[in-house]
Amino acid sequence: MDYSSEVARHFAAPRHAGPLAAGPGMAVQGEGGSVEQGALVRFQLRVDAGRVVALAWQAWGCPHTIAACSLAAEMLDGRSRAELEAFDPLALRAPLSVPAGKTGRLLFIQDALRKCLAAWDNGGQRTPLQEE
Amino acid sequence: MDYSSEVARHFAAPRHAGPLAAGPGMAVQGEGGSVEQGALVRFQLRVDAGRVVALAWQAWGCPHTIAACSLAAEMLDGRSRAELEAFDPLALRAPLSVPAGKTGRLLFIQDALRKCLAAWDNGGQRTPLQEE
Amino acid sequence: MQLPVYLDYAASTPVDPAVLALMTDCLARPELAGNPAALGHAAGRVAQALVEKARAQVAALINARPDELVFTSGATESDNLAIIGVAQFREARGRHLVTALTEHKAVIESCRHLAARGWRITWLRPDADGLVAPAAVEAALEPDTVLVSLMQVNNETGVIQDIAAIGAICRRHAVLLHVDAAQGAGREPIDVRAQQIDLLSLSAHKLYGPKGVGALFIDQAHVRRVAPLLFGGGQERGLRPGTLATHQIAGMGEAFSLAAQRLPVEVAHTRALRDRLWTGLQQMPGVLLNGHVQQRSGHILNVSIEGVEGESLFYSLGELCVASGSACTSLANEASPVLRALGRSAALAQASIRFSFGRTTTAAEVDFALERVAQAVRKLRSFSPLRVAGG
Amino acid sequence: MQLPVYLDYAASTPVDPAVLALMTDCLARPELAGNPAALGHAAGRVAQALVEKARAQVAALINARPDELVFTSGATESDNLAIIGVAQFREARGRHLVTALTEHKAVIESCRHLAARGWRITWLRPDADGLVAPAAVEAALEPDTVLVSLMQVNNETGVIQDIAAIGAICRRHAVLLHVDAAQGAGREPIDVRAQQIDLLSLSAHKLYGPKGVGALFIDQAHVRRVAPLLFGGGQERGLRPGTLATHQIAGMGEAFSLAAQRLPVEVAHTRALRDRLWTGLQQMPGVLLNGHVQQRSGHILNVSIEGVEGESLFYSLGELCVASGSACTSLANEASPVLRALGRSAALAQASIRFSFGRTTTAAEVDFALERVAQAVRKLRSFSPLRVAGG
Ligand SMILES: Cc1ncc(COP(=O)(O)O)c(C=O)c1O
Ligand SMILES: Cc1ncc(COP(=O)(O)O)c(C=O)c1O
Repeated sequence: MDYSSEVARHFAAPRHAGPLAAGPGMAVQGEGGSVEQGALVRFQLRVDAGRVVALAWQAWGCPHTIAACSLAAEMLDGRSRAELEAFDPLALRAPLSVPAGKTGRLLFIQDALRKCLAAWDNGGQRTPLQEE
Repeated sequence: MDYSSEVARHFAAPRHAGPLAAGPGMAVQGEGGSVEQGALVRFQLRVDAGRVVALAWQAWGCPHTIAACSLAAEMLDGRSRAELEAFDPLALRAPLSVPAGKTGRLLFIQDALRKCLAAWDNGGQRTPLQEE
Repeated sequence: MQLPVYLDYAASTPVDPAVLALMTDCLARPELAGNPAALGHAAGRVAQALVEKARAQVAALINARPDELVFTSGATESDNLAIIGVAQFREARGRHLVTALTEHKAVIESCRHLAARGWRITWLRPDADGLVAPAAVEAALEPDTVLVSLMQVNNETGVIQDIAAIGAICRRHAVLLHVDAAQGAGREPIDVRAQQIDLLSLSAHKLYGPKGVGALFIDQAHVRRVAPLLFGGGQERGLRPGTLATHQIAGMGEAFSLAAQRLPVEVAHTRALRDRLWTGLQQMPGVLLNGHVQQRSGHILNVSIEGVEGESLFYSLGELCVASGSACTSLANEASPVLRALGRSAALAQASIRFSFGRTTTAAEVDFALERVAQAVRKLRSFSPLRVAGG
Repeated sequence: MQLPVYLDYAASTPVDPAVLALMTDCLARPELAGNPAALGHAAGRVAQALVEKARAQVAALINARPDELVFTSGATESDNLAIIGVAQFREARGRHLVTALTEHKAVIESCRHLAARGWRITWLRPDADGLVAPAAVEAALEPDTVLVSLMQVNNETGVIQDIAAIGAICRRHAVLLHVDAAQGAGREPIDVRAQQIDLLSLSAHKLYGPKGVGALFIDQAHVRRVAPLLFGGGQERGLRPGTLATHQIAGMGEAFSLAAQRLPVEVAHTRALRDRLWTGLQQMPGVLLNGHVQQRSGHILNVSIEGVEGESLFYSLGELCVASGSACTSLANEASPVLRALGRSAALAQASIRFSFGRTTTAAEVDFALERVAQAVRKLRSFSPLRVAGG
């Protein structure tokens, strides 16, 4: 398995990794994938005034999955709800050189983000997320 | 194939090898074996007053065959007819360490000597053997 | 300490300096250029003498006679020759073989090849510790069983099978026993007589000898009762034709001779390192030992780590040369079948690391490995969505 | 001049100093201890890079693509894999093969093995010069012929077959062509594309590389259509499992790369030596050339000597390392079947000497050999009961 230097960079210092810290705004979360499917990702967003004001992810997965979470988080930080909705995780393929056999794992990120959006629309939870 | 030092010694300097030179007495000769059988030997004897006064052999054969001819000639030089008749070529086996698969070749020497004996008894030829 | 730290002695070992010196000598001396089969001339005879010396050295390590050894290109070929060769020779007597799910691929695939040609194979599943019960072997024997093939030391877990007990059972039932000792020979004592082994596979490169040469022991009673897999110039009594590789065989002989001398020291050395690493790893929660806690070779430690994914774990350990149960890092396409056979989940089989130690491994290297693993696990768990008990 | 004089380059060649240096380097560097299949870590990747470099070097000599080469333990194994592997894969298509009586034993015995399992073999007899007529190959083809196996350069006589003509015929009839080029590669030009060869066997130790490593070229169109003979860890795309012997393969690559560079010089050098010896030998009566007078490789000269017996002739030449057609001096049990197939009597086949030359052979060595042969023949004829015409 070859890893691109972008993957190596994100893996070495992942952005927004770990459980979301307490803070202002509404917290929402969503998961995608499973251990059986080879990767499990969880995104947690804190949203306020129609924008993502903070976000974090957790992942059990291969280096490509971890780098994809890190890059996605970097790209989505501070974005509007519409921008979040328009975000296509397949856009992560090229910058990370994700091999064809692993593109399914990017869809797990999409699943997690969609669940975040649904929770956002449903009002989410106003109390801070429990620390993991 | 291993060769004993006795074989090596006789092969390096075979005694009585080559056609029999002209000389006094009665010349007799006999052959044994054939190219097809793997060895062909010829013994030539010059006999006088019931004794072998000179002898020579020619051989197309393996080093054991050549050494056996050489040793046999050495042993028979100067012997009486009775001694020649009593000579057992299988006695060459031990001093030369002839392998079991090759003892047949010693019998070719016996055949050649028997033919010499028969010629001796039949009066042989009184003219010198033709040089080969 | 040189980086990366090599802890993959079960995959291959560096060539011992004494072995290297002998091999270089063989290769450099033009009078050894001869083909060992060219006995008619001096060069051939010198080469042949080297081959025969090596044969005796290899035989000595396993208490065999030199003429019971056939040189091959490695344990893969030895395994194939033993299994397919015996099966084909004894075809008329029976077409049933017994082996285990945890054998090396050379054994597994040889058996599968026979299965595709109509042989019946009983695949024994070891217990959760990796041990195959001798009673299970006995229960698997059928009237037409011709061969049992079970390894001495498992190449992934280091688990040691009770070969002597299995050997006694096979002898009692007049079934041949083949033992893949590629990992075990020279690292754990083995004795083909005492353990009643009929065929035994060896590889030089697992024991500080060169890659690309091995041997198959065949008990004298059966040496003419194995069908060859290759055909040619009649070398190795027709069982394995091809020009004998003098330098390779001489190197194997020297390596095996050294291994015999060093065995007790070697065992003590690797066990100490293995226990040092295992003690250290146990300081972390969620680290599981793969394989029996006692009945295993000193040179291998295999653990699974909970809460982390195998490929990322392995990727984090770039400064270590270790083996992993993870899919993407080796030729295999699935999580280690050996660990799966021991009952590990696919995720835990993948999140496994095989550390293996050797003659030149130091305590400092083990401590470095420990630190790197702890670091990697801490980091991966810091953003893992999975919880680890006690973590 | 070092005694004995080595004139048996067709049996095996000394390892080139540059090859030796590379091999020693591979063996001595612990970072190359890795198993080339362990791509997950640095040591494995370095080893793998060396293997791939060698693959390209070997491919270049025969104008193949690197991915068309499978590394084996030598030409014996390559021949077996080509012949048995193709026959088994194409079994449903046909069970007929064409080969010649003058092939190497690895080919002959592979075919015999198949014959014992129901395949039909057509054994072509070459003419008295050792040449197999392309028309005879064409005439031998049957609707169910799956493979023709004919060698480039004969190992006993040096005769070169017209592979290009035979290749064209096979291609036209959609029959695969396997060529044993163990003797020819690097000594005579060979080009798998121009000569339309589908499979080609190579051996390193005939070309100043190490013993115990070889390769099989399989045209890309057929590379997945050969049944493996050995089963295991999936190396070499499943066609040849077993840990790749990095130092051996790297050595073979280097040797082949040198051979490609030196080919024209080498050909000129060996031809000059061969002609010098042949001219000298012809001064004696009753010396017969074995094999075609023109169409033969420079590195071999094979003669039969009338009026002397083979074993004694060979025994007289103790200061020379040469090969003989005589029974007692090699593993074979009968007089050279190759010379018998050319119509030589058993006696003349036995009283044959194969001189073979190489990179380091000198004119002085050839002159020494000539003198020793003349001496031996003179002496043996002096007491031979057979007459030699002109003697
Ligand atoms: C248990 C076992 N058997 C067989 C083999 C194959 O050995 P080789 O690489 O010599 O073919 C190995 C190593 O790869 C092994 O560990
Ligand atoms: C023509 C030919 N084919 C095959 C072989 C066998 O080669 P190896 O010794 O590499 O198995 C040889 C040499 O012995 C040979 O001369």
